[in-house]
Amino acid sequence: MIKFILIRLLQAVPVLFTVVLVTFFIIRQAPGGPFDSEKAVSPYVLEKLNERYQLNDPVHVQFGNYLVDIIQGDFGPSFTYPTRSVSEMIFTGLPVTFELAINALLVALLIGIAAGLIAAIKKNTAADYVSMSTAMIGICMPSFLLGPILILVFGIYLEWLPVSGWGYSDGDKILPSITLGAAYAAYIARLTRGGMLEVLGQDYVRTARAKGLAEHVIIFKHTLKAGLLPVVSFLGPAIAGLLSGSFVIETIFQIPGLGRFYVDAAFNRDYTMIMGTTIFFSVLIVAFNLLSDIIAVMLNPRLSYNEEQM
Amino acid sequence: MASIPSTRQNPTASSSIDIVEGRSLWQDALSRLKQNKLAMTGLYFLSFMILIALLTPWIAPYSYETQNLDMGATGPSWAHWLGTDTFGRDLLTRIMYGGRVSLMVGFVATAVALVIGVLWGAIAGYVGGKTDAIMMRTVDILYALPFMIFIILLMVVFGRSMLLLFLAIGCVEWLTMARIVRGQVRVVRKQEYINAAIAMGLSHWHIITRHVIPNILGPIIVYVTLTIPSVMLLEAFLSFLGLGVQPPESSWGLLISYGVESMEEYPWLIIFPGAVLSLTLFALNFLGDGLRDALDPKASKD
Amino acid sequence: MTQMTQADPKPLLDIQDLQITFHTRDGLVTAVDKVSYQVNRGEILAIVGESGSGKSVSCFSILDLLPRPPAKIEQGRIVFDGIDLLACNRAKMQQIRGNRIAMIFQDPLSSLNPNLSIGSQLLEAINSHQSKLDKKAAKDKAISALQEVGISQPEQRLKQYPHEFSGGMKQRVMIAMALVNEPDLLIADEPTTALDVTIQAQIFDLLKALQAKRNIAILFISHDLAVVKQLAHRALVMQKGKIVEQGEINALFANPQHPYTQKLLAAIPTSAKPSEHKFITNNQPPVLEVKQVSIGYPATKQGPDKVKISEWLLSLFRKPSIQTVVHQANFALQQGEILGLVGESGCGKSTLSGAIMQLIQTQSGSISLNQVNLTQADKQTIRSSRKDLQIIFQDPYTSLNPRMSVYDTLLEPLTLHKIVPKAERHARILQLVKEVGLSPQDIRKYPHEFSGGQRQRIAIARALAVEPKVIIADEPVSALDVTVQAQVLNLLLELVKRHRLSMIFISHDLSVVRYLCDRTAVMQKGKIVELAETETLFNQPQQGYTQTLLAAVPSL
Amino acid sequence: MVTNVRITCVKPRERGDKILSRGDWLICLCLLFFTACKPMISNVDKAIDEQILHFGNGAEPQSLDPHLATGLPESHILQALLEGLVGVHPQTLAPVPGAAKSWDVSADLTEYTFHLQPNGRWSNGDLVRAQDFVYAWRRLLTPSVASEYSYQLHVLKNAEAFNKGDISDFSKVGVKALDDLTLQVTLRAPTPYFLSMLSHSSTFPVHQGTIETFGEMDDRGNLWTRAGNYVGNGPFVLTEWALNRIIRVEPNAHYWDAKTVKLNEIRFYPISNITTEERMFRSGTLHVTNELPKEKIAPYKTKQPDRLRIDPYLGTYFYRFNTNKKPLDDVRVRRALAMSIDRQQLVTAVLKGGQIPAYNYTPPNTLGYTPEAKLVFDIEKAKQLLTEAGYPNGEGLPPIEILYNTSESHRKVAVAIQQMWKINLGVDVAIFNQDWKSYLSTINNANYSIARAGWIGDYVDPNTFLNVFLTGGGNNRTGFANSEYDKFIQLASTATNQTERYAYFQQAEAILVDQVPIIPIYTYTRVFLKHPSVQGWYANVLDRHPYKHVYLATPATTPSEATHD
Repeated sequence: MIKFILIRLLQAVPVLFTVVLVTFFIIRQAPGGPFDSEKAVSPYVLEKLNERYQLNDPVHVQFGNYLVDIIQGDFGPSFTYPTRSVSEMIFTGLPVTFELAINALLVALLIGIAAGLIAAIKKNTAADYVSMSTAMIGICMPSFLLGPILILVFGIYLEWLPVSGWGYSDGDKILPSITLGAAYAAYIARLTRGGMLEVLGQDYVRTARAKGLAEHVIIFKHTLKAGLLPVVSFLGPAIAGLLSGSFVIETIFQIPGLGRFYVDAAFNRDYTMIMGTTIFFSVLIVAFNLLSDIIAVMLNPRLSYNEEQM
Repeated sequence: MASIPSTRQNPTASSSIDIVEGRSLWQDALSRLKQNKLAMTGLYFLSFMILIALLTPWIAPYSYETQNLDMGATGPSWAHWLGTDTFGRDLLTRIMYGGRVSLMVGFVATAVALVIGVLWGAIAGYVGGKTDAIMMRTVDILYALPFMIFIILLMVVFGRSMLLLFLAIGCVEWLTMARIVRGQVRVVRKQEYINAAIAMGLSHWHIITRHVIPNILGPIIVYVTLTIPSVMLLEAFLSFLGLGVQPPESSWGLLISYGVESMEEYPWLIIFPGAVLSLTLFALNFLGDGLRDALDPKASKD
Repeated sequence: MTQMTQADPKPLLDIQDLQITFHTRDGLVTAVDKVSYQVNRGEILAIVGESGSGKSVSCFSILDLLPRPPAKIEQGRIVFDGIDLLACNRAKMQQIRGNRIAMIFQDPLSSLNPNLSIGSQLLEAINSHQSKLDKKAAKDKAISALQEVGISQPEQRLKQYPHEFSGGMKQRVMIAMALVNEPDLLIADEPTTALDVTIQAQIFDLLKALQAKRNIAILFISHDLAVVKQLAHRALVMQKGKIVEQGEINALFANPQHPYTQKLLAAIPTSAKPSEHKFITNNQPPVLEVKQVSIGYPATKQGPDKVKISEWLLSLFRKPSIQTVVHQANFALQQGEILGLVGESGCGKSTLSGAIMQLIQTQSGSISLNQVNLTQADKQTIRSSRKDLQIIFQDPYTSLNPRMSVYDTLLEPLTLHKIVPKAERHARILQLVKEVGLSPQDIRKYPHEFSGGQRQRIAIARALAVEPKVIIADEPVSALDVTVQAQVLNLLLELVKRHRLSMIFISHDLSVVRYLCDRTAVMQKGKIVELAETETLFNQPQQGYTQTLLAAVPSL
Repeated sequence: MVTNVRITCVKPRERGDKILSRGDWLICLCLLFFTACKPMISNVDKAIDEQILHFGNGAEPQSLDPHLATGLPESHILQALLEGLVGVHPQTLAPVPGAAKSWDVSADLTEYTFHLQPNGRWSNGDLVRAQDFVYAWRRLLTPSVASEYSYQLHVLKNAEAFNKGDISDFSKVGVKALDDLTLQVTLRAPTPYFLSMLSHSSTFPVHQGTIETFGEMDDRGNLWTRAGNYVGNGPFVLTEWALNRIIRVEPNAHYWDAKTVKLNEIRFYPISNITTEERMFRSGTLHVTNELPKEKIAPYKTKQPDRLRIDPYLGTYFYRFNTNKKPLDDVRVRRALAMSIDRQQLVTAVLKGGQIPAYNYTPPNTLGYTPEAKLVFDIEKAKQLLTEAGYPNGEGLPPIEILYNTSESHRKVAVAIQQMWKINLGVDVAIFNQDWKSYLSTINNANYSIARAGWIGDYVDPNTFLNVFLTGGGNNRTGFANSEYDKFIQLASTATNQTERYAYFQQAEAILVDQVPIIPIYTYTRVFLKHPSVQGWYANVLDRHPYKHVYLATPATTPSEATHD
């Protein structure tokens, strides 16, 4: 197990390096610079600014310096927010985005697995069709539509829940979590249904019945674990998607997360911030893919680590 | 042998059915598909939408761009069945024209993703070992690169064209496709008929295209039906950023995202485009599920 | 055989007029057609029949294990110890299952939940019926149950998962699990079909011993008459959902009444190879020569869980150590010869066949086909050599591409190796199909529409399509019913003769080997321990291991 | 849950009975959870008692350092934290005493002497001295600080040279502390709008000691602007700055006019999405929004007019022509395009926010100046011009594109104008958008044909608008070069007499209208929402709302704002 993790960690090094390298060079190809603004900046001021942020050096020198800096843990100052360091902004935004993603994931798992289970157990009944159709709507309903609808219903008309914020008042985490989790709940419902149907057809389920086990024991003890394998392997990409897809939710609900910084940084050509957030997100993506593989291995004692080094 | 109709064997296998001659897997699938009412309904609906999209320039009740600013947004009426937007343009016409863009983007971009993703994933999963590791880590890298910068660069380097939009979306969507395909191929790779094919002396390319890919069509089709709507929405986002459709042209995704802005004041602007997209999605989904079953010769009735 | 224990006035299980149908998309299929039989206390009743004869379906219905729909019990009664099982509600059925009536299944591989430890699967069986037992007592009970079926170190093994057990051990676990609640009736659904012959003998001994000790009734389902004769008191013969004959075991075997029973009995290969099939030409160079071949897999490295991480990291850069599974195998195959390769599962025979097919890399030694050394050959040579070397796999279910019709499956090699001109392909396919005994109408069907035997015929046709010189048959009949087995064996013999083929026939079933092979090699733990003319080997086995194998073969 | 097991005599067809009941149970739990939520008490409900103003402030401020800040969100906060020499009257924007209690102006209008408030203090209790202003202005002009707003002080003698690094001796720049409370400023030319400029945040003082405690003077990353560190001389002090979340300010006890301050706290919320902002306002989270989505204007007009504010604003929305690009190098084409936009319809049917159709560049009544030259809406004339240029009915016209930076409202304007040109002139133009920085890059490289633009005045004077189109000006970006125009602007900058100045401006403006390097479209208004309980807040063209006059009260107690003050 540790070997498997170590190999994957070793593989992560060239992955991250390539991400850093490619990102570093392509962001400088995007038109417009970090200091362009509507009211033209005088050439001599611009010169001073570029000098201040070492943007006058040849790009490979800049890259070398940057590498040395990040190895020392210094991600540099943000260009857009001159008094903020990239690390500071990431560590302010990341916990929020992370919490949002985890909450959304919990919502998605709770709703998705429940719906998928019902659909699988009551296959080809009304319950199956209803939950799967709902799941389909969940998949196609974009969050920029679902969010405002939830806000209008629960926030404005019913006045049950706050319309914005994150941890500022009671219950303001509910709507964003549901909005972000909805599409994933739908995916998980489909995966759960498929996985459960597959497992419910296995011979050992018949064995369990022949042993005289109660039906709920069969479902929860014998089939759930294997039936949820597809869900588990989906978790890694899902968390990665939740993290990087959170910016729409963060904008709609006015949540101070990292997703907004990431998108804003791209639009502001805030080079250091783009680099910092990209590195963080790619570390997270790599980590969560690894984590979901580890969980998959733990859930399935037969999977050999050597074979599934991916 | 136990004759329980388990996953392995169908009790009807031995009981002879009337034999149909001269059919390939696809022809066979088609005849199976025809028996699936839900899937056929989906197929008819999609065909209807595509037909409408093709005929739009001749059958649209109004011009999609002519404005009536003084009239502005009005609800459904006899003159305008689905109402008008804030510029006083007929919504039905705009949905019809939007369908041309959305359906094309949805299908073409998904096809791009499909081709790249399936080949990439199949090769990685089939070859395995270091090749697999390198190919899948490449996917990881592409996942991690900042998408927004990528889009901005595309616009600058290549300008604004629909072709580019397809490519851009396809290039994003193929990553997940490749992952799914790879996982499936790893399973199929272990089946004996692959060894049999190797023993036969078939080339690896032939094995991948004729033996591996046909056997992972199920998950691929399901994923494709989920990708098409997300591609349509992604198109709206990219068009909003300036890559792709430019006003006064529109697409379903754009109509929806504009509709959201005024969903309280002019609800029909979100309801109708949303309904059309949802119906298409449902149709796609039913068709996808039906196709998956039809392409699997041993799928039972469920 | 053994005398019957004193019969109760009332049978333990009484099945009357049972009729079961399946509603499929191709219409209504009657699987069990008005079947009636009884099982008495302390009796072993065998149900014999081929696949699809309805023997398993009728037994599964006893415990309500049939998926409904598509299955439907049209009529009949199943009374167990005075309880009408068909009228039981679910809770009551759960009390009977595993408690009064237990069941073991054909394939121990898939019948145990791979995700739960043996212990937890055993304990839940105990706990669901003996709720009064405390944790400790339940565990003791589980341990003693494992001990009873002959599993050593039961305490440690409780924590292990099914994949850590061999096939025979798994079946022992299944038996332990079935008997742990001391049921009155044990239903055994072909419990040894998937096992090696020596293991099968052990399992039967175990079942007999347990049955005698506890005086339970056993309903034993099998397609193998030799097995049934050894074990059962009484037997029913089923065909197409109907019971065609039943009676006391010795009487049944001595004097079969129904033609079907006679056919079953006749199908068992007991004789030596018919002499008209021997046509070895010894004075030519061998077609295939295996010299000093050793094959190994990279050993699974110890993870750093067990060694120091630093040492482990270093080991990553060293060459992996090799675990050898085949040691210096030597043999030569003459044209027209059938060479048998027998041994228990895991002895390396399939690995060796894989190496000959160039699907697995050899470590050392040479494999020459027509004097061309394939281990040293380039890709092109290997590719062209494949035309002369074909393989038939053991499992006809996974060896055929499920998405390819028979026609496409057979067309592929014809196109690839350009065996016949394009215009003649269709005719050739029909000819191949006919040759393996399939109907020309079948060519557009898909593998799942065929029975196991038919599928194996397709696989044979596919191998024949390229007109090879050597065919490796890797246990081609072990998954087939006995009558089908005989047909396929005869087909193979016929084809070898007609096409002047050479064949390596891999099997664990010695009677089959005897019927088919000119010479036989015995493999044990990766080594060929004995190689001789088949009859010589059977009559005067030199090695102890060969003797053990021969002794374990059930005979009529 | 276990009690839910159903024991029935039905054959076990439905294996899921129990599971479904678990599902039901879950749904019930969720419903229970939602129904347990009670209607909430909003910020606004509590605010009158607390005297806390909740302020929607647009984007997250980039910096609260007056020398680095460039945008409006920063300015809104800096107006609370710092105070310039001269303040503005909340209604008239006339200069009122700020950090300076009074000032004298020399006869040639080039020398100002400011007398500082004798009890003006920093929030740490230090006296606000004339030297603080000298320090602040030196910092603004120091090249290594690279302040983007340093040009604001270029009206000072030698300031531009110092800023460019041509001279390094700051004593040559026209600002001097005569004593602790007297500041003398020398301008390079008479600048009638100088006092108005002093209410701009870039000219605000900074506390030298604080800056030097936290870093170098020219360190852009200097942490003196953080809550807890910040020392200002404004009516409020910074108490919290949570990134992307909130900025809180509370009254400054040392402020010289502390008795006027009525609010207990102002909370600035950075809100990037205006739809979200509107919903926050509606749910009672905000008193004041920064903007309002266009779709919402009509509903508020009819349902809650007391919450809708449409204030005049000193800014013009216009389209730039790339005058070097065919066919727009032909003034007749430009004029034809400019004349065929129905601005009135655009304003009423598309924008709906009370904007004023603009037929010339400088907004009307900018400090008494209203341009006389006017474009007209005349389709016939436009068609004729286009025919004269060789493109009758738009035939043969090289492709033209309208470029705008990605935004809903710019898109709407562009779509409407595209149609107007098509219908009125038969001209087909494409429209496309780019993200902000790409858009800037495109227009800076003159890589466009027509581009959307806007200009907001820094101070109330026509000069802030008209000097944009000087030949080679950094903000010109149209390729427009007209020596006569340059001459009039130059003349205006040295004129001492306002009438004379405005006459020059009128002539310059006439050239602009004649040559049409730009199409003026409308004069901005600020459309936003304000809760009726916010008092002491008045409409003005610079969007300045001195917070010391703002307070919260139920509207009933103060019948109308007009009677107040």
